Amino acid sequence: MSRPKTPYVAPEERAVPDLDSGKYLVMWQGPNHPGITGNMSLRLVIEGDSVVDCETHVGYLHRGFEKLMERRLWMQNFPLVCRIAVPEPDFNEYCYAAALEELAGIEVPDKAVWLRTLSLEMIRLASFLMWIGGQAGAFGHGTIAQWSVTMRDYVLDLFEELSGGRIYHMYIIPGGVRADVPPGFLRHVLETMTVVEQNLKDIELVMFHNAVMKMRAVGLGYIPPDWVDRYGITGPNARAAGFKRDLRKDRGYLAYPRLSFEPVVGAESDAFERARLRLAEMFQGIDLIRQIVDFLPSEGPFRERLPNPLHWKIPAGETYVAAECTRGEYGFYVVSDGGDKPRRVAVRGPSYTHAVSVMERLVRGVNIADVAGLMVSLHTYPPEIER
Amino acid sequence: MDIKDIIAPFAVWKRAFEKPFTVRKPIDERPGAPRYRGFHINDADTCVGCGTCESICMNKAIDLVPVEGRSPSGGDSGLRPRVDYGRCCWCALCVDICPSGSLGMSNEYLWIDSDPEVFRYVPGVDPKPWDGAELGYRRAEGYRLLDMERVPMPELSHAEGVKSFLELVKGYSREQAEREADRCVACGVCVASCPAHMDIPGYINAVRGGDLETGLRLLYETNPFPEACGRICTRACESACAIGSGGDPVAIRWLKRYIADQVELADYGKSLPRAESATGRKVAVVGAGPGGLSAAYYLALLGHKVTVFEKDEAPGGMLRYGIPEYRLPYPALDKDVDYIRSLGVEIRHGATVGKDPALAKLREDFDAVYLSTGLPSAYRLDVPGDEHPRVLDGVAVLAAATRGEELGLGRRVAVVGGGNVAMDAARTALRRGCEVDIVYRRRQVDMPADPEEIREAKAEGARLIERAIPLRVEDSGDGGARFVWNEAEMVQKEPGKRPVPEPIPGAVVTERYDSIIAAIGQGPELSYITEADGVEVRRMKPVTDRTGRTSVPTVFAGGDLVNEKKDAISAIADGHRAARAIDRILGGRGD
Amino acid sequence: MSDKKGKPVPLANEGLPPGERGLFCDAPPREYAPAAKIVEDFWNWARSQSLWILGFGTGCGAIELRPLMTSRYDMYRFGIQPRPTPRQSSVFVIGGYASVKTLKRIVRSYEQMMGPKFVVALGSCTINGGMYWDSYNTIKRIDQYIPVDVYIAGCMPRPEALLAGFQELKRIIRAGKAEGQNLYARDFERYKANQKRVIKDWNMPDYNW
Amino acid sequence: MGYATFGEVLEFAIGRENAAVDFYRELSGIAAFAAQKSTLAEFIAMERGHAAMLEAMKARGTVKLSASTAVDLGAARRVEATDRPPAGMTFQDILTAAASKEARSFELYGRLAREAGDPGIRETFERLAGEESRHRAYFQDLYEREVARDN
Repeated sequence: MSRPKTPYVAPEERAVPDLDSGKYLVMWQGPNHPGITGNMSLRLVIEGDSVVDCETHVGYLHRGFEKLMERRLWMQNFPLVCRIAVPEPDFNEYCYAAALEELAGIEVPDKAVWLRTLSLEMIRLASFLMWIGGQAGAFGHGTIAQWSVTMRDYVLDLFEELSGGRIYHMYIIPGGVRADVPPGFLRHVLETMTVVEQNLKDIELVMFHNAVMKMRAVGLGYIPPDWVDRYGITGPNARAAGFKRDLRKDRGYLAYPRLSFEPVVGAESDAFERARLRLAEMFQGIDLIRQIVDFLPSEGPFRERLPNPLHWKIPAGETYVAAECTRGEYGFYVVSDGGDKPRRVAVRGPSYTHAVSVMERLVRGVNIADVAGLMVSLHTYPPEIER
Repeated sequence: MDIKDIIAPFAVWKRAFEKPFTVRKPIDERPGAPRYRGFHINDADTCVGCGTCESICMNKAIDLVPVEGRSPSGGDSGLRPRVDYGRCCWCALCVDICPSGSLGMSNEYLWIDSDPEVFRYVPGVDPKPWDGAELGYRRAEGYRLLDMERVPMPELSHAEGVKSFLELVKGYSREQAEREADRCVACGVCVASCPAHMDIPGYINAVRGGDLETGLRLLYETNPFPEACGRICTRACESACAIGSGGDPVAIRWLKRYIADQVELADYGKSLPRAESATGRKVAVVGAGPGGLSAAYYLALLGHKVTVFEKDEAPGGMLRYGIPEYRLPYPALDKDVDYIRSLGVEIRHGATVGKDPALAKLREDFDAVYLSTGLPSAYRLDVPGDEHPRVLDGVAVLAAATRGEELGLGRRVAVVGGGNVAMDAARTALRRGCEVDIVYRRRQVDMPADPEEIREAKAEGARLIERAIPLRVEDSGDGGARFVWNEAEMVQKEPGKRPVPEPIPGAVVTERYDSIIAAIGQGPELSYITEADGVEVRRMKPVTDRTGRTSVPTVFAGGDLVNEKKDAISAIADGHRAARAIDRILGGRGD
Repeated sequence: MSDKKGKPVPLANEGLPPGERGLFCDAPPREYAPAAKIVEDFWNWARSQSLWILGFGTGCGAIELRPLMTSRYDMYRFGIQPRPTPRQSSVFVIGGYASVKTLKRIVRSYEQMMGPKFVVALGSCTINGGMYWDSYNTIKRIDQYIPVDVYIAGCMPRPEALLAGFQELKRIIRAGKAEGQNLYARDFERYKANQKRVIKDWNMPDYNW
Repeated sequence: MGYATFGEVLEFAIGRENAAVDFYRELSGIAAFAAQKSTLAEFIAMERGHAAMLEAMKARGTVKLSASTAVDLGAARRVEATDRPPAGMTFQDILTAAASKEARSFELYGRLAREAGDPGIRETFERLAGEESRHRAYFQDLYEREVARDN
């Protein structure tokens, strides 16, 4: 496309606009704004209709999870952690459970490993479907959201059938998973995947072969590859910049080493490329879910016996467990002092990097109408930024 | 600009003719999934009100509240969980952990109101539209957060056990004890059911934490016979145990024994308290059984000088003379008694109160007297011919076995009765090489004996003859006796009461035995109380108030002699209670 | 309004430059005076048929508003649609927990909304603190700060429950019983006192419109 | 035996209760120790109460007793013949004697009721029999609870 890429601004440099000059206007976007991915706000300094400076403001969703967790028993934290990232709770459940299992030296049964993988891939798909609706909406394309959110709802139906909850599944419990698949569930999964895949093809047609989308997204929010390591950019944002980094491959957790897939890598590193890459990952996710359904053992235990949760003490130690979520590296750093409650839990969410450090720098020079599109293209979830 | 980018979006016009995604009436057409975690349901009759749901709930959304029409009874706190939907996060950990399995969740999810105060109710008690919902979250089959199976106790095999008087139960190892202790949810339902109100969750917690000194201290706070009770207690606590409502109850008795077994007698002093100073008051205790010695222990702890009068040659009462060695080895009992002695308690053996010294003399010489003489003699069979020389007293047989005397039971032995004494007598006879029949009037399920004892007696080779009403004993003419009984059937004569055995006309059975051991019940020996003592006796029991005080202010009584339960732990509780009451009349604070 | 000593507590905007005083309600809002019954009934019917909700995702409950807005549940057919600004909206959906910082925006947005206005609160957190009952940064009961017309139990309530909640709200409006707005006017002092108890700094960022 | 009037019937019954008092008093005379004596004293008081109740009924001219009989637990039939326990009597002996005495009264009244010609008299005997059966049940119950606990 002919449009120039966002001019590169060295991170150390920051234009300090003289607000008293009358040349600039301070504008708040959010917290109540449809173009914000959640409850957060941006303080934009604009000149004409382009952004000169941006400051992100968070704290609207801070609940103090890490502190709350220090007051709850190991098992009591299990329903709490999933609330950290609302649209994508399962990664919290997995990371917390895996950290506990590592500290306590618990081996998870094979069936649970597969069911966890299935659960994570399903929520990845649901989360991407939610995102694609937002991305399209931010570029003025409401129809996509109508389709994709419905597709997401079908995936949530599967979760409801499997775990008993739509949004908060609380399925991946330390020691395994909470229940075996109900009868007919795997058939429903495959049926749903067919519908979703069909729909994604339509979305691809409408959204990615679309002149308006291309005009607005191509070249928008270019992330220079050298930012990736400087700011800790992970996930699709890093892959779109040409880095072949995927924790599913690199760390080989759960059943991923036994599944055949290759991380999708892009090159252009702009909003359009990121969107296309995520779409490719959605198709890949559908393929992974089908593989998992094939591999899923029909017999065997799905949960390891744990000590009495009311006085479960975990040996002193610390660990960091990370998983590849839709937005990048999601990690739990858990410290135990040998007691019945965590000494410290620190959650590493990818949104913090993307929505604060990267966003503030990328948004300079962008037209204010594109701020929302840029923000969504980074795929961030504010509840996870501040926990 | 590619022309495709302009045309492609129009391709999805084809969708215009398809069935829309829209659900016509979402509220009516979409019930929750079969596993949906909706509002709670609770089977209030299965629920025991243990409050484990309350403990696991991280939101403090569950409170246990008293409900109408339910009062606390053994194993049921009388409380039921009330769920606050202003707190609940629908995680269903409460359902997963519920020991009795009464909690569940319906698949109902609609509850809308203008008043924030209404969002709480007691499931299963307050009627709700989703009561009895078929669908909804239940915990996965076979998977629970709690371990419902007891850590198996290493025991001698029955074939091995019956050959000798070696102790059958070997006791837990540290690893086993800690694993068993881990099953406890510390709900405390057991504390109310224990006659001595021992701090059971406390000492189980000590076992779990490996802090046996604390454990021992907690044991001795209410019970100075942990070795004995850790082996032979009737363990009302385990019947009450909330874990038992859906699985094996926690092995509370074995854990108590584990603590006492692990600590050497020499180390007892490190963790147990001693009297700070002597008060100079003197108390006499009549009977060195568990009740008497408990009273002696707590009185000594309070600084009083205690003298125990015991007619037998060794202390322990029924623990020694009534309970066989294979259940309670004498070294274990001696450990308990020796610690009590080490506090300065003097035990005078061979002193039969009433003969020497008289009760009046004790009242004169001591500031207070505690009577704990128990039920020393078995009642007769109460059938014609029961004075036959081959009809033996069950209690006397057990005492003779303790003294190591030759029992001379012969080859075939009948034990009449269904209590623990009958089982002990039967198993003692088995160990002396006899063939044993246990003859009982009712059915096995009606037996007052510990079910474990019955099972073991049968496993060791005793034959159980149920529903046999003794008719008479005849002399067989060859040194034995013929026992005649009438077969009976169980008849529910009065609703709500236990069924009564009714003889079947004509079904009379006669068997020849070398010995017939009567163990139908035991009676007190009260001839030492004279009218001049003024101790009021009603129905062969000294009349006491709640603390054990009789009509004479300085005379107290307790144990089997007085209480209804007639087991060791109740006697210990009586002893403790009386010790505190005695301390109060002697000017102490009674604690 | 008075504190313990009976001294009048200054209003939120006191001490601000005159130009900024208008940022807050500095006087109790007026109570709505209903017209003649038959007219009012008609208006209530009309109001109930067109609920414009403020699309302010205040908590995690907002996640279930998305499906409701889109084709599967399609709330537009029930006369419900989201609006981007408080000034166009009649229903404020409190999506669960509210941190203190959000509460400030909630109050401000609520006060900006045109009457008649209604509040729907989602989930446990708004009723009694929910799972953040012991968090230092969330408020526990939303109705101490703004009046609530309808509560929907759940964590999170499903889209169907949300829809049922809106239907209930419609019923209440039609019956003329949605009194939240008048309650706020009537008990303005109490609400303000509660708000001030948790919100210490009333200065808003430099909004300049 | 013919009992002509209601008064005579009650007179007869009162006589039996007083005989029971004498019986327990005699036992008390041979009792070896205080506890036995006090137990017997309780039973004496009980029988006196029964006698007083019958006296009151006689004075009022009506019998306020239920005719329903209590359940027989079968404890009384164990000891036949002897209702006079030995001097070293235990609680068991006393209770068995008492229960079998009440059982015999019950049987006696039952027989008298069957023999009585006058319906009013028959009913009075039936009611007295019912009363005695309840006394018997009381002793049997006590026996079950206190003596034959393990049986």
